[in-house]
Amino acid sequence: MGIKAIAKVKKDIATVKLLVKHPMATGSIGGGKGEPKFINHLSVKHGGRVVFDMYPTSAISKNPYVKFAFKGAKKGDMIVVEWKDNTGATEKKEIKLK
Amino acid sequence: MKKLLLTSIIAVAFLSGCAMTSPSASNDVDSAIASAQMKYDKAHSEMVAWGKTKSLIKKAKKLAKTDPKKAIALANEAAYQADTALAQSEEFEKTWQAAVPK
Amino acid sequence: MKRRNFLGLGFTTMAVAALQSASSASILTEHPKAFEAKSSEEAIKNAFGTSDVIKDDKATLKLPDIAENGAAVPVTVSTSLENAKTMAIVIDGNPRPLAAAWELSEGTIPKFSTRIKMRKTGNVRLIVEDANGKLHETVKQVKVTVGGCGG
Amino acid sequence: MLKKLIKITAITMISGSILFGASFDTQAEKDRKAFVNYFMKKFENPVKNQAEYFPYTSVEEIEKNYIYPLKFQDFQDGPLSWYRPSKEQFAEINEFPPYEIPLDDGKELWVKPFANGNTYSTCFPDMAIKQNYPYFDVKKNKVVTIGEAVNECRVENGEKPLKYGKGDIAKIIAVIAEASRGKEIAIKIPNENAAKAYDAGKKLFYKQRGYLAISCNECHVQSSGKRIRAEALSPALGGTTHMPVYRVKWGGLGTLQRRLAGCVKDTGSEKPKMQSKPLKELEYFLTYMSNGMKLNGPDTRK
Repeated sequence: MGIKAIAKVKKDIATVKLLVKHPMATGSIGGGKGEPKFINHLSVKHGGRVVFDMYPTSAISKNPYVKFAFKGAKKGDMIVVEWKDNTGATEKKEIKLK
Repeated sequence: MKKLLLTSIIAVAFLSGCAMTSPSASNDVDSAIASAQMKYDKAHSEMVAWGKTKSLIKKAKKLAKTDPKKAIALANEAAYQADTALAQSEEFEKTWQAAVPK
Repeated sequence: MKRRNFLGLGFTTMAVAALQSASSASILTEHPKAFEAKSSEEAIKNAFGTSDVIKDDKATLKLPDIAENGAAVPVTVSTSLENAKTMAIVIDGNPRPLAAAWELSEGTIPKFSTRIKMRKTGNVRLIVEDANGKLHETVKQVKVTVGGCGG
Repeated sequence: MLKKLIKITAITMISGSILFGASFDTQAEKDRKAFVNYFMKKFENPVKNQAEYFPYTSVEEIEKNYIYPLKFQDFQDGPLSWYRPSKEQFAEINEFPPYEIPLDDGKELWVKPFANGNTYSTCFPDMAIKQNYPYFDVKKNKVVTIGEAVNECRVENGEKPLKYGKGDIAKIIAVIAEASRGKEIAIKIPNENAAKAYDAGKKLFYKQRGYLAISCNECHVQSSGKRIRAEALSPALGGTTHMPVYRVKWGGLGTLQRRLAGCVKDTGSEKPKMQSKPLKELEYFLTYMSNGMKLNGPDTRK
C-alpha cells in the first residue's frame, strides 16, 4: 500500500498527481486466473469538499496514476486522498499542497 | 515350405516398409533420444542451442513408452535443430566480423 | 437518486449530501450494472439511462494512435461543457467496457489524466453528461499490438 | 654517462608502460568510435539518408515521426530518442513515473540494517558508482556486474544473495542508478583478459544465432531506427544508460541482465542464464560502446 503525490498550487489552482500502489488485478473479469482486486473509488477532499471523485475499474493500469486540478486552493492547504477497493480494503492519506 | 517362404517375404516387406516410413536418422526410440541429447548437450555447451530443442527432448522422453513413433519424431527434430545450430554457428564464425562498423 | 440530484434542493439537503460525501450515492452504488455490462452500449445505457449520444466536439479524448503497451495507455479526458455532471471512459474491446467514471463537482476542472488497460485494438469512447443530462460522445480508435521485445 | 643511461631507461620504461597500458583497449576504442560514428551519421538526417539507412520507411513517415538530428547524449533514451510517438507516450507516462513505487521500496531497503547492523551504505558509501559497472576485476579475473556487487555486499554481511533480474535486486540497483544520474559511463579494459572478455561480448553481439539466425547487431545497429510492426527498434548506442528499467510488460523493474537475456532469447536461442559469463561479457562490451554517455536510470519502457 502507499499513496505518492505531487501536489502544487499556482495562483488558486492546485494540480495534483497521484500514484497509488495497488495491483488492479483483472483476474477472472478478463478471463484470467484469480480474484479481481481493484480500486473502485478514489476521492480527494479539500477542506471537507470533494474535489475529485473517480470510480475506477480493473481496466485502470496497475499502480493507478491520476492527474487532476481544482480551484480555490492555496499553498500549505491539506488534501485528503482516500481509496476503497472491491474487496473492502481502504487507505487514506493527508497531503500538503506545495 | 512355400507357406513359410511367403510368410518370410511378407515379414521382410513389412519390416522394410516400416523402416522406410520412419525418419532416416533412427528408428529406435532410445537411441534417437540419446543421439538428440548428445547433440543438444554440445550445442548447449557452446551456447548456441535453439530455444525449443530442450523441451522437444523432454517431450520425447515423456512419450518414449506410450507413443514411441511420436517420441522418435520429436527426438529427430531436436537432433536436427542441434545439428543446424552447430553448423550455422560454424558458418557465422567466419563472417560475423564483417558486420562490425568500421 | 444520484448525489448530484440533491443539488439545488436547498441548503439543508446540500449539507446532508456533502456530509454523506462520495461514499453514499454514486454512479457505483446507483448504477452498479453499468460496471458489469459486457458491451459499450449496455454500459452507457446502464450508467445514464440512455445510450443516445450527441457526437460533437464538446468532449475531448487524448490518446495515442498506437498504444506502446495495452497494459498502460496514457489518456487525458476533458470537456468544454460547463457544469458537466459525469465523465466516463468506455472501451469497446474490453470484457467490461466501462473503464472509469468521474463525478464532477463545483470547482473541479473537468480534465483528468490516467492510464488505461486495453485488451485489443478498438474504439475508446468518452461520454460526458452535461448539466441537462444529455450525453456527449467522442470516439477514438487506438491500435494495440502485443508489444515489447526482450523477455 | 650513467645518468644518461638511467634517463634513457626511465624514458623507455615510461613510454613502454604507456604503450603497454594503452594496448588493451586499442581495438575497443577503435570499435567504439566507429560504432558511435555509425549512429551519429545514421540519425543526423534520416530524410536525406533515407535511401542508405531507411529504405523501407517512407520519407513521409520519417518527417512525421522521426526526431533528428540526434546528438550523442540523446541516445540515452533508446527507442524514445528517435521515435516521436513513443517519446510522447512515455513523456506522458513519466509525468509520474511508475518506477517511483519500486524506487521508494529500494530506498527503504537501502537503509534497513542487515542482521549484523550494517547496511548497503557500509559497502557503498558512495552511491554514485553505476558508471563504473560492469568492471573487469583483475584479481577475480572476471567481469563483475552491479547486481553481483550488490549480492557480494549481502554475502559479506551474512545475508542471503538476492535472486537476479527483478524484485529487490532491481530496486537496490535503481537506488544506485538514481544516485548515479548524470555520471558518464566509464568502462575500462585493464588487462589482456579484460580485452578477451570484451572480445567475447563483441562476438556474442555481432554473431547471428538462434533459429531466426539473427544477431543483436542486426536489430539494434543495422535496423535501429526502423520498426518491426509497432516495435521501434532501439539503437544499441545508449542501450544501457537507463537501467534498471520499469517495463509495462513486466509490470515492474528489471535489470540489464534480464533485458539482455530476453534479447538473446528473441533470436530463437535458448535463454542464457543471468550473470552467466557470456551474458556478463555481452554487458561489458555493450556498456563500453556507450562510454562517455550520461546515465539516466531508472526509466520506463513498454
